[in-house]
Amino acid sequence: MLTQKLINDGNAAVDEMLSGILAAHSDHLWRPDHAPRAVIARHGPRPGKVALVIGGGSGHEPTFLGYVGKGLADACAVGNVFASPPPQPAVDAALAANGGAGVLFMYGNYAGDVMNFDMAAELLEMEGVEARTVLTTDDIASSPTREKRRGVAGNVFIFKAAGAAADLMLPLDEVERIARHANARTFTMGVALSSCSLPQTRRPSFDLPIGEMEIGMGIHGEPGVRRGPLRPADDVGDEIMDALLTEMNAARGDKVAVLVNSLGATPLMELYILHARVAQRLAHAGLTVHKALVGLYCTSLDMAGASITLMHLDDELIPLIDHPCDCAMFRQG
Amino acid sequence: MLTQKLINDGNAAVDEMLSGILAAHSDHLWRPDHAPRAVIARHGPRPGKVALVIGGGSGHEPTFLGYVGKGLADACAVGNVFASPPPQPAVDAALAANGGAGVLFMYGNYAGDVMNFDMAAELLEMEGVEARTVLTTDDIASSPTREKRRGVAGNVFIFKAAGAAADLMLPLDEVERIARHANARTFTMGVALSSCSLPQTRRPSFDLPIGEMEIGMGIHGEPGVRRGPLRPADDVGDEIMDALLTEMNAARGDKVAVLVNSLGATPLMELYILHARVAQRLAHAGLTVHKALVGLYCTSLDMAGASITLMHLDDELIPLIDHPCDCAMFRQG
Amino acid sequence: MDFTTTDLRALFAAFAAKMAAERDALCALDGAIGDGDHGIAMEQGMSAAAKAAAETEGTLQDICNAAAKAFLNAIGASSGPLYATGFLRAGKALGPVNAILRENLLQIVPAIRDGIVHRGKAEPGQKTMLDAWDPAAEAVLSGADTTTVSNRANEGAKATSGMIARMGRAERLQERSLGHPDPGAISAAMLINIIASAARTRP
Amino acid sequence: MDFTTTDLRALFAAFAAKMAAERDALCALDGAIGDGDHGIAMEQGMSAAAKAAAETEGTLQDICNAAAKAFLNAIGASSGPLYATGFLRAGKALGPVNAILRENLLQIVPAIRDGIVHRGKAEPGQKTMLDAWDPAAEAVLSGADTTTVSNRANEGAKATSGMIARMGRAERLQERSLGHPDPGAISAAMLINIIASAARTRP
Ligand SMILES: Nc1ncnc2c1ncn2[C@@H]1O[C@H](COP(=O)(O)OP(=O)(O)O)[C@@H](O)[C@H]1O
Ligand SMILES: Nc1ncnc2c1ncn2[C@@H]1O[C@H](COP(=O)(O)OP(=O)(O)O)[C@@H](O)[C@H]1O
Ligand SMILES: [Mg+2]
Ligand SMILES: [Mg+2]
Ligand SMILES: [Mg+2]
Ligand SMILES: [Mg+2]
Repeated sequence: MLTQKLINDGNAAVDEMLSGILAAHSDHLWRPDHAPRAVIARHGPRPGKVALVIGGGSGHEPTFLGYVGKGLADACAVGNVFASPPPQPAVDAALAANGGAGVLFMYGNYAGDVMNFDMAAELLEMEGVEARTVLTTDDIASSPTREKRRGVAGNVFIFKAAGAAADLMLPLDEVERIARHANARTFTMGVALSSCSLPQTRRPSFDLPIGEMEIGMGIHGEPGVRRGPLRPADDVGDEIMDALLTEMNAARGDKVAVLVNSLGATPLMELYILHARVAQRLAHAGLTVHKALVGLYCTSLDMAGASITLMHLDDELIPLIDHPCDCAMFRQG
Repeated sequence: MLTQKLINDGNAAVDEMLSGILAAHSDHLWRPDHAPRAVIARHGPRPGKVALVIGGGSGHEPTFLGYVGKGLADACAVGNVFASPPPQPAVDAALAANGGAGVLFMYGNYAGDVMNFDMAAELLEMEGVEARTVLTTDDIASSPTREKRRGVAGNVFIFKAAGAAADLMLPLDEVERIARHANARTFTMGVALSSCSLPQTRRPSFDLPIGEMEIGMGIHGEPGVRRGPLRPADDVGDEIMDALLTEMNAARGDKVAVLVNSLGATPLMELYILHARVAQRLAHAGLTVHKALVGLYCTSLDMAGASITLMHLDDELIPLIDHPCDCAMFRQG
Repeated sequence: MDFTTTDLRALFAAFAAKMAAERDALCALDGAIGDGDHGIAMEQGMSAAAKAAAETEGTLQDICNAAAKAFLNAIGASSGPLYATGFLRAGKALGPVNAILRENLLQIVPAIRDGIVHRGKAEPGQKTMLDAWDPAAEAVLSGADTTTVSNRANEGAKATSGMIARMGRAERLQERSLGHPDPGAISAAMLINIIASAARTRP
Repeated sequence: MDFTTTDLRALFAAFAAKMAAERDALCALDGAIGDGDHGIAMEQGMSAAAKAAAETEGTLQDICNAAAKAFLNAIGASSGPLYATGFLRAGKALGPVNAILRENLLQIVPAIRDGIVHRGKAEPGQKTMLDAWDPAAEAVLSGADTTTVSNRANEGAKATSGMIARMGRAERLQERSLGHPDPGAISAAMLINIIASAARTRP
């Protein structure tokens, strides 16, 4: 049996979604005629400004598209569902957003994205545009080694910090340094309560029996650290917070930004129940919550589950996280 | 088998959710010590201003709580899942938000809510506070008669218009008139692709076989107009838009506000695919989209499905819909 | 034998135990034509009412009033105001006394019925809890015995399957409500059966 | 008998047909240790490559270049750059000519392998498509016949079940990747089998 989805042709899902997004948000976003998979901010890019270009596979909405706008990303390359975009839309996005101060590509650390965006960077260099890359690697469940980790919901804070730096007209070196700094201080872990299903197959991508959960699952349904019985929200929150707090290793009195994120099908009630525990644990650890986001920020199609992200703030990151931004799906300040 | 949820004790779900909301949004919301189910806007209520008090059952987040804030509702009474709050929290909410210019209660038209809020209004009158009531009745699938219809996702626009009127310091008569006017011009219809399940039972509330959908379902899982095979998104959009456009009976050149809303588990990709069709149909009908919202605005726990709302704008409603608001889960301007 | 405040507290405890036992079944009935929560509302409401009754010193009426308030505040919903008003009327019927003749206990059935009608403005035949309370109340008023009162309630609840809802959430279903009993009528019949047993003089 | 531009177009068409037929099976394999989309990527990529090949006039190399570009632009993903680079190398190996001796077709196997290694920096044994391409390429280079080349590819793909992934999405799974074959290696073996058949001189 096919999973229940409001779609037409599964192969057309990404392009139809883009039509809908452009229809709803033409005040924030536009597309070059020749590049239907490159989406550009109407108000962000300008001469002298580093162009922050993000991107990745579809199916994570509002990541990545939703974070294109003044104060955040200047443009986005849009891939098929769970597939890195090919180099061309990344090149097109970068050229459309280019302000002459260089391009910073930022995206999650996945083999496919690295290969495609590296090709895009090579093509850009050939056009005389300097392109740097910062990979996000916030998923602590995906590897003990930071450089091997996946990029997941922490993208929101990491892109936000880099986007603010670019909006403040800092030079490419600085924006890149800040992006790396933001990434190094961001930690995420999630649990899945159901599989997701691709629009093309409409079958569960993997098998997760009722009564079980997958701890540390990736945002494309990549299996996690382990599978275990579904636990109460407080226990799930504790397991994740234990891992995050150990990794983050913050001192009492330090400040954090928190994101409690739905993987797609988990509604706000459950997120806030989880957040109640997160807030308790942070208070208990003597950490101050400078900013808390709760909602759908980085999803995995129709997967049920949630992730928790902590960004360990410092004096440099706080104003960047507080910096205003105005995107189609994320506004602040 | 129990449905997969990130909760602790089902009976505690609403109170734990409220803890999480208050923890995340203490800059927007507060609760009186004696009234844990009354949530008040930090910045909206003030002397001389009509207090807009909304409320209803939980499980529809971000409705109702998420619309409490400056420029929108002043306070909210929070019921159990899918259950009207009793009169007391509505009274407490009204008294905390009262600015001496009267109270307007607004909520969806359900037997339980009507009985409880009417009792609250009686209690308020006994305290010398004038209280009026405007029911929302936007669900065109629920009855041919406007007064018998349920209030569903159109709440967002209707509350928004009334909240703006109150924020502009209009007197109670005017705020009430505008609220009725906004309601009369708002039309919603939805489809469900799955059941939802209550945190206390964790069983599907009703049976919806794979491959079928329920057309016109209410936001508590109340069965709709009819059940039929699951259709492609464009067909679903057409069926709903046909019904809405007929009801709305607008002239070419008129302006509308649109809301494409997830019932909880349906992710943004599907909503935007649906919106692509909605935008086409509106363009074809010669209607101008003044505002488009796409996302989770009025949900039914973990139900999959979507609703479409059209508000038929006029010169009075446009500035009210554009009026700034700053709520924990909804910001504008 | 008298029906005392202790018996009244036990009556609310029996309501609570029955509603807890039937919670999921009532939710399933409500899921078919409503929003699936009737069992939860009745369980939580009666649990709160029983607790308030247990904690209340005073007359039969005091206990009913406390139970009414607790029921309402615990749940809201449709059942909350309806039963809260019903229990207030029951309290009035029992009066500010510590005991009544056990055979008079049945008088709370028409009292509760009246409260429900006052609050909900429904009429019999509209597929609501009234379709259990009303025939039972009429039986009491015509002097029927406890068994007959129970039977009328059960028959009335069962008959709601054949009705098209004209009140409450199910109203919008029109013909689709046919074939499903009204959850509020089913739980009402359960309560009436408990009242009828309590009204039988103990051996 | 020669292997002509018509045959090369047919080869890409055969790739596309096979990937379409195996789409859901490949997705299921990818679902177990990856993100469930490998069949979709291969189907869409090969369909675009076949279309580009069909529409391209010119030499064998021109056709490969067009297929490479179309494959990449249709899908991105991991498979996109890997096979695009592989097809570019295949085109170089075939050369700017309109036909080659059919027995020389097998030379595209090591060429594609080299392209994949160049782009992906993987080594054999890391549980990737290379574990099919590499043994097949080595077989070609040692002069093995088409059946042996096929067999090496199939064995290599099968052997990935016993490997712990060290590249791509499955890398993070560590031991959990054991017992599942690599979807990219399985689809690679399918492609190699098609190349091997095409390299057999027709009767
Ligand atoms: N106006 C009314 N008069 C009498 N009974 C009513 C009325 N409205 C609803 N009911 C009863 O309430 C029951 C539903 O109760 P419940 O599920 O607790 O509340 P809700 O409808 O708020 O979810 C219905 O089955 C019906 O018997
Ligand atoms: N660096 C690499 N070198 C060779 N093959 C790789 C590499 N990374 C991934 N792969 C192959 O790619 C396959 C996955 O392809 P696909 O599912 O299309 O892409 P994605 O991982 O982007 O979803 C894996 O099964 C593996 O065989
Ligand atoms: Mg992929
Ligand atoms: Mg209810
Ligand atoms: Mg109900
Ligand atoms: Mg894959």
